[in-house]
Amino acid sequence: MTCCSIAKIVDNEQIRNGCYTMKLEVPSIAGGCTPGQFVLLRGLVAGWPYLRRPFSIYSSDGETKVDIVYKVVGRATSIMSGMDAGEEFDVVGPLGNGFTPDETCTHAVAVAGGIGIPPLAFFCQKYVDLYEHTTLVLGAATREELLVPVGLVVQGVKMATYTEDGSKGCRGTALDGLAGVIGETALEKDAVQVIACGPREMLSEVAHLCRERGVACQVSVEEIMACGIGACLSCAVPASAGGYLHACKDGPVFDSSEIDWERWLET
Amino acid sequence: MTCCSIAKIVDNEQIRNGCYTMKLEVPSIAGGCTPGQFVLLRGLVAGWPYLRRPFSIYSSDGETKVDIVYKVVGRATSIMSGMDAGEEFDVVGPLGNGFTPDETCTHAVAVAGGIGIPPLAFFCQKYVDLYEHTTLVLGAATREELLVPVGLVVQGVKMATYTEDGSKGCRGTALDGLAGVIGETALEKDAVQVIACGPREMLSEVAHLCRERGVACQVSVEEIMACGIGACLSCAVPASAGGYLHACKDGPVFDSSEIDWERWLET
Amino acid sequence: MNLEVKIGETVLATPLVGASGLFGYGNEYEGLLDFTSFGAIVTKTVTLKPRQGNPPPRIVDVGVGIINSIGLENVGSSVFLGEVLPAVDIPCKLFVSIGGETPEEYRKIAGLFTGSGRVDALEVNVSCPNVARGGIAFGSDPESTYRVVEGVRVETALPVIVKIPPLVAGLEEVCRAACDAGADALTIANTYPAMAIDIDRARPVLGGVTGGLSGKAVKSISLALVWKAAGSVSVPVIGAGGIETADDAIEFILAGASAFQIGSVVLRDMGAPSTIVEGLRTYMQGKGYGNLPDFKGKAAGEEDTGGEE
Amino acid sequence: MNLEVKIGETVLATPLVGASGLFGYGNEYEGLLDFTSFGAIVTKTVTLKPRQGNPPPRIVDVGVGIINSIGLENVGSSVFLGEVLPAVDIPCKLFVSIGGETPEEYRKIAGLFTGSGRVDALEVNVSCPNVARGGIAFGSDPESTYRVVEGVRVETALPVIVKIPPLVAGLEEVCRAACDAGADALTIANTYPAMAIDIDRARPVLGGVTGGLSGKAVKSISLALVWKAAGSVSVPVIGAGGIETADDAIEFILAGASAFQIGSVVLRDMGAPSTIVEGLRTYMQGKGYGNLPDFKGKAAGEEDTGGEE
Ligand SMILES: Cc1cc2nc3c(=O)[nH]c(=O)nc-3n(C[C@H](O)[C@H](O)[C@H](O)COP(=O)(O)OP(=O)(O)OC[C@H]3O[C@@H](n4cnc5c(N)ncnc54)[C@H](O)[C@@H]3O)c2cc1C
Ligand SMILES: Cc1cc2nc3c(=O)[nH]c(=O)nc-3n(C[C@H](O)[C@H](O)[C@H](O)COP(=O)(O)OP(=O)(O)OC[C@H]3O[C@@H](n4cnc5c(N)ncnc54)[C@H](O)[C@@H]3O)c2cc1C
Ligand SMILES: Cc1cc2nc3c(=O)[nH]c(=O)nc-3n(C[C@H](O)[C@H](O)[C@H](O)COP(=O)(O)O)c2cc1C
Ligand SMILES: Cc1cc2nc3c(=O)[nH]c(=O)nc-3n(C[C@H](O)[C@H](O)[C@H](O)COP(=O)(O)O)c2cc1C
Ligand code: FES
Ligand code: FES
Repeated sequence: MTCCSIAKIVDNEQIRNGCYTMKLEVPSIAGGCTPGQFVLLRGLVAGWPYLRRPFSIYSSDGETKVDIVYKVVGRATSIMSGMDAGEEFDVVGPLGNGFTPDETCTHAVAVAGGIGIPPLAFFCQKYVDLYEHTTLVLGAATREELLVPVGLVVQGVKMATYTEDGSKGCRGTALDGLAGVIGETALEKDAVQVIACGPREMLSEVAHLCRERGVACQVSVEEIMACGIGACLSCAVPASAGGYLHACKDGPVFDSSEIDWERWLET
Repeated sequence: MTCCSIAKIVDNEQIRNGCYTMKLEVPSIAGGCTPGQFVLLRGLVAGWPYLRRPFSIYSSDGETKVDIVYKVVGRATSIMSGMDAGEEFDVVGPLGNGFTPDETCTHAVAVAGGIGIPPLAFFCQKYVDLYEHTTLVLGAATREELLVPVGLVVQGVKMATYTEDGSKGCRGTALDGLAGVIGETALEKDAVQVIACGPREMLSEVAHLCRERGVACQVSVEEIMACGIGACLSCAVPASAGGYLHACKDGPVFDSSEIDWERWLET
Repeated sequence: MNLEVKIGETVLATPLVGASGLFGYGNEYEGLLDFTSFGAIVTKTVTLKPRQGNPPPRIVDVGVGIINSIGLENVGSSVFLGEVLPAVDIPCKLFVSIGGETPEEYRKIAGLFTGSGRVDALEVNVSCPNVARGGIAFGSDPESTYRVVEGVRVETALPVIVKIPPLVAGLEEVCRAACDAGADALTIANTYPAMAIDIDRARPVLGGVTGGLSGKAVKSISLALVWKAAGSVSVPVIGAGGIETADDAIEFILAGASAFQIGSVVLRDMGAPSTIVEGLRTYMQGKGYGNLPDFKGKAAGEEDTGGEE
Repeated sequence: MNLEVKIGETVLATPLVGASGLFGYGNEYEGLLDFTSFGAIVTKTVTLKPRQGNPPPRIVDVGVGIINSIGLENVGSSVFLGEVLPAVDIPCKLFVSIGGETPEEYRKIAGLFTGSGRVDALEVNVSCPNVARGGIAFGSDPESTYRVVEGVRVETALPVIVKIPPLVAGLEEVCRAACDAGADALTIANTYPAMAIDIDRARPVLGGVTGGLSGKAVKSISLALVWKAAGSVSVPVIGAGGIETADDAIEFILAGASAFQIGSVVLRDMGAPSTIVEGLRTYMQGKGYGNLPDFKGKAAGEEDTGGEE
């Protein structure tokens, strides 16, 4: 159940330049979160901006601890990168709807672009046993930008790495990776479930490809948030049915067909 | 010469509950400041309020270091109380006009109420040799509120302590102390110079007493400041000639007759 | 100690009111907020027909506050009445904020909501763009304000609160127009027109281009507006804008506000409502005040020599 | 790279202007500020007769900015002309801010300052209380603005800049009135009427009761006003309010400002002028802009779907 509590930093470590994993002690959330859900954090330090900031849950020990993975992009994340074990956040969570695993599928393909890895890693960790094959496609521009958090290797999950310059893994994008995997499986489209998280443009391409191939696809999206619970109507995402969905409450995981990608990319 | 530079904390120590001395390394100021002058500080830490804060110089080694004594009363001073050696301020100073010692006098009486001690201590330290007798009258409500910064004892300066409840020194106020000293000296009024710093009400009473006795009196006053250099006209002090003086530029040390005390107390 | 406030004939248990647009339609924060600290919650502004609202991004954090450009997204009066309202279950009063594009629309929607049972007061959001006058807010001149409120008054016996936009040259006249038309109380003020520009992309950050600033940044401006308004009308004034602490709330009451709204602060701190009400109690205890009128407007009466420069 | 801006026939070396009231009469910051970063400094507002100003306290720190209530203290036109002006020695342009209680006073003082040699432009502070109209600022309605500016225009060949108060319902009309009366440029905006209350003493903090809010808090509101004004007049707009960094300044230029003023930030950071001008250069270099018109107003042109809520 969603609640508002205090999260204490257990560990805050740089994975690579500008990207960190943070372990938080927060039993109220660790106890009952599912992959795709997120938390809203406000650092209890001077200088924090006005609003909380949303972060997907990267993993949870199911009891007291939750991990997130974050990239420094602005004020809040830069403050976070300087925080130490013992420091605290005011936290709200778990929030939103997570991924819905489809047990009728034999194959799960998780496609991560850039900092999109956290919810997908949690998905793989939690649901690997539901599928015969689980593949995690990681894409980035270069080897340096590839994000592979410590402890990411999950038994039974196949990792497929793509870099645009070929400096690590295969040359290409996460989308090429997805196309490869979907093609390679040579299976009934109903047997494959795609889940994805990453930049909006990438998600749109993934959605497009899946629609073309008739493969089901769930995406975890990002939109600027304030309340996180559907009260303020800030986090509007253009809906294919017209009007807007709200990322915090209707999402952040959506069936990719629910979103009007064209309208969203224009904003 | 006034300039804007960086001051590094060398030491920050509690003297008594809520009162601190802070030693700052700031050669540009230490080199050329006189008693009664002040500095404007802005802590280079998140959470500092909008404006700088003024503090009188308590002592200076004449080369690199300057000390201040401050009392925690609000946001800035409370942040200061938590700062450590090595942390920095953006500082402007030395600012304002200091005390003018009158060498024709044989007696100097410095009257300090509450947190008024710093500029007077600096005066006594610097000018003790100019007078035959220098007396520093300290007043407070109780023994606990009496402020006697470490290192205050200056050779040749007589200390007279007054508490309203008699818990330390004589029973009475700093004003009683002053009356005592002025009476006791039994000297020509021209032989005595009074300087004072403390709460506005006390200064007004000191000014009144000195006028009655015909004794010259300089006071160091406080008014909310912004620029510190006479540009913004924030620090208005009602002038006996009508209109306003400006504490930062015309003061903070004034001849007590320049101030329209009645008008000032009304504000 | 008694924290009660009367708005029209409605009695609020405390002077703390949840501002429109931050608390959905009433139920969203169930289990998360201490509703017993609230005197009332104001719903998101409801219009006759549903509105989709503005394209994203709809909110931007400017450090000292936030700028929102939701675009009055709401479910519309029928869904609100048929589905939303019956489900509302909070232990404090419920005010419904209403908006429209013409005085006629305001009138109609006021009629619809009257007699629904669960609604304790109407807050008339006159910051909505007056379509007939090129989109300028109804509340920015006395005549349009009068026209809107007059219509609402005719249709309802519920307390009518008029929420005034802040960028108004003759605030007093607008307030008096609202009162002349029958307002039982005024909320002062709505958000401040503001914007942010993405300097890298050289375009406005918000999908709606401009939006409304709320939060800490606007507190001292709203306080001056409340001071001014409270001095010129006799109905209760509800202060709003940047109230984040008990001390802020007390400033508004001393300036003449009978009650106050909080909005943005809840996005940072869900404990704020209880902290504020507790702080208010502590202040009153310390000063020996038994109820709010003991210090309401106490800071008034000084001569105002001028907001320059 | 060329940072020059033309205001009337006066050419400023950079678009950074020191705001009225923060830089005294020009010389006060000698040796403390890098005046070569400035295009111009605006003096404290000067009136025909000397003014004593408001009782203290005159300024209060509200964290997100400051509220001042100086009360237009100034030495008056004769002392200014006879003693102050001849001594001014800064390596940038000098604009003199003028104020008055009647249009006639504005006219007279404009005449006095014209032909003094050292004055490069007049900034007409129409936020001064219009005594004949109960103290409402001249700039809060188009007609009084027109009357004031018209008189000044007749008396002077110097560039005339009109500084607009922010709490105006019809900002565009006031701006157009100033231009119709012959303004060469507009400064937008002055401080925002605001106040603070000492809850312990239950009275206003400022001696003048209300004052004007400046600093970080008002930036996004001023930015929206500049955006609006720049879209409705053709003379240069000088942005003001809460500009503290190069990024802030760039936002104002992208919104349509030709130049910008800084004020309160200098109270915190004397290095701000150089930092801002350097940051502006770096931005222009990065984007390949050779001069300011290359990106002035570049964020405009999007449809504004509305400042609610
Ligand atoms: C449901 C959800 C889950 C997320 N999960 C993660 C995660 O696991 N790891 C991670 O590194 N990031 C995640 N993000 C993005 C993260 O919230 C932003 O990077 C963060 O808010 C930036 O804050 P800042 O103050 O550092 O940057 P700011 O200075 O606020 O902004 C820097 C940039 O980030 C964008 N941004 C700001 N706030 C948000 C926001 N609330 N949502 C999206 N973008 C924003 C801005 O548009 C701007 O371009 C998630 C966002 C959402 C909505
Ligand atoms: C010339 C001068 C010399 C001073 N010397 C000393 C000193 O040596 N030691 C010392 O402890 N204090 C000194 N003060 C007072 C000191 O500046 C204030 O205590 C300090 O600014 C309070 O800041 P704050 O943020 O902690 O409190 P705030 O929260 O800003 O205010 C708390 C209280 O302090 C008062 N105050 C705030 N700012 C000022 C100000 N600029 N001047 C006077 N009062 C203010 C407020 O009115 C309020 O009552 C001096 C003031 C002046 C003008
Ligand atoms: C996200 C958001 C949505 C809002 N929606 C509305 C609205 O629908 N109707 C309305 O009258 N005010 C609306 N407001 C304004 C608030 O009710 C309130 O007047 C304003 O936020 C100032 O108070 P605050 O500073 O405490 O937030 C909204 C404010 C925010 C931040
Ligand atoms: C202490 C102070 C004094 C001011 N005096 C004047 C004045 O005399 N005339 C005027 O037009 N504006 C005056 N202003 C307003 C500033 O010129 C400027 O418009 C305002 O401060 C907003 O800019 P800022 O946020 O960068 O400070 C004053 C502002 C302050 C803070
Ligand atoms: S963040 Fe408030 S509705 Fe989604
Ligand atoms: S503080 Fe600016 S004039 Fe004194």
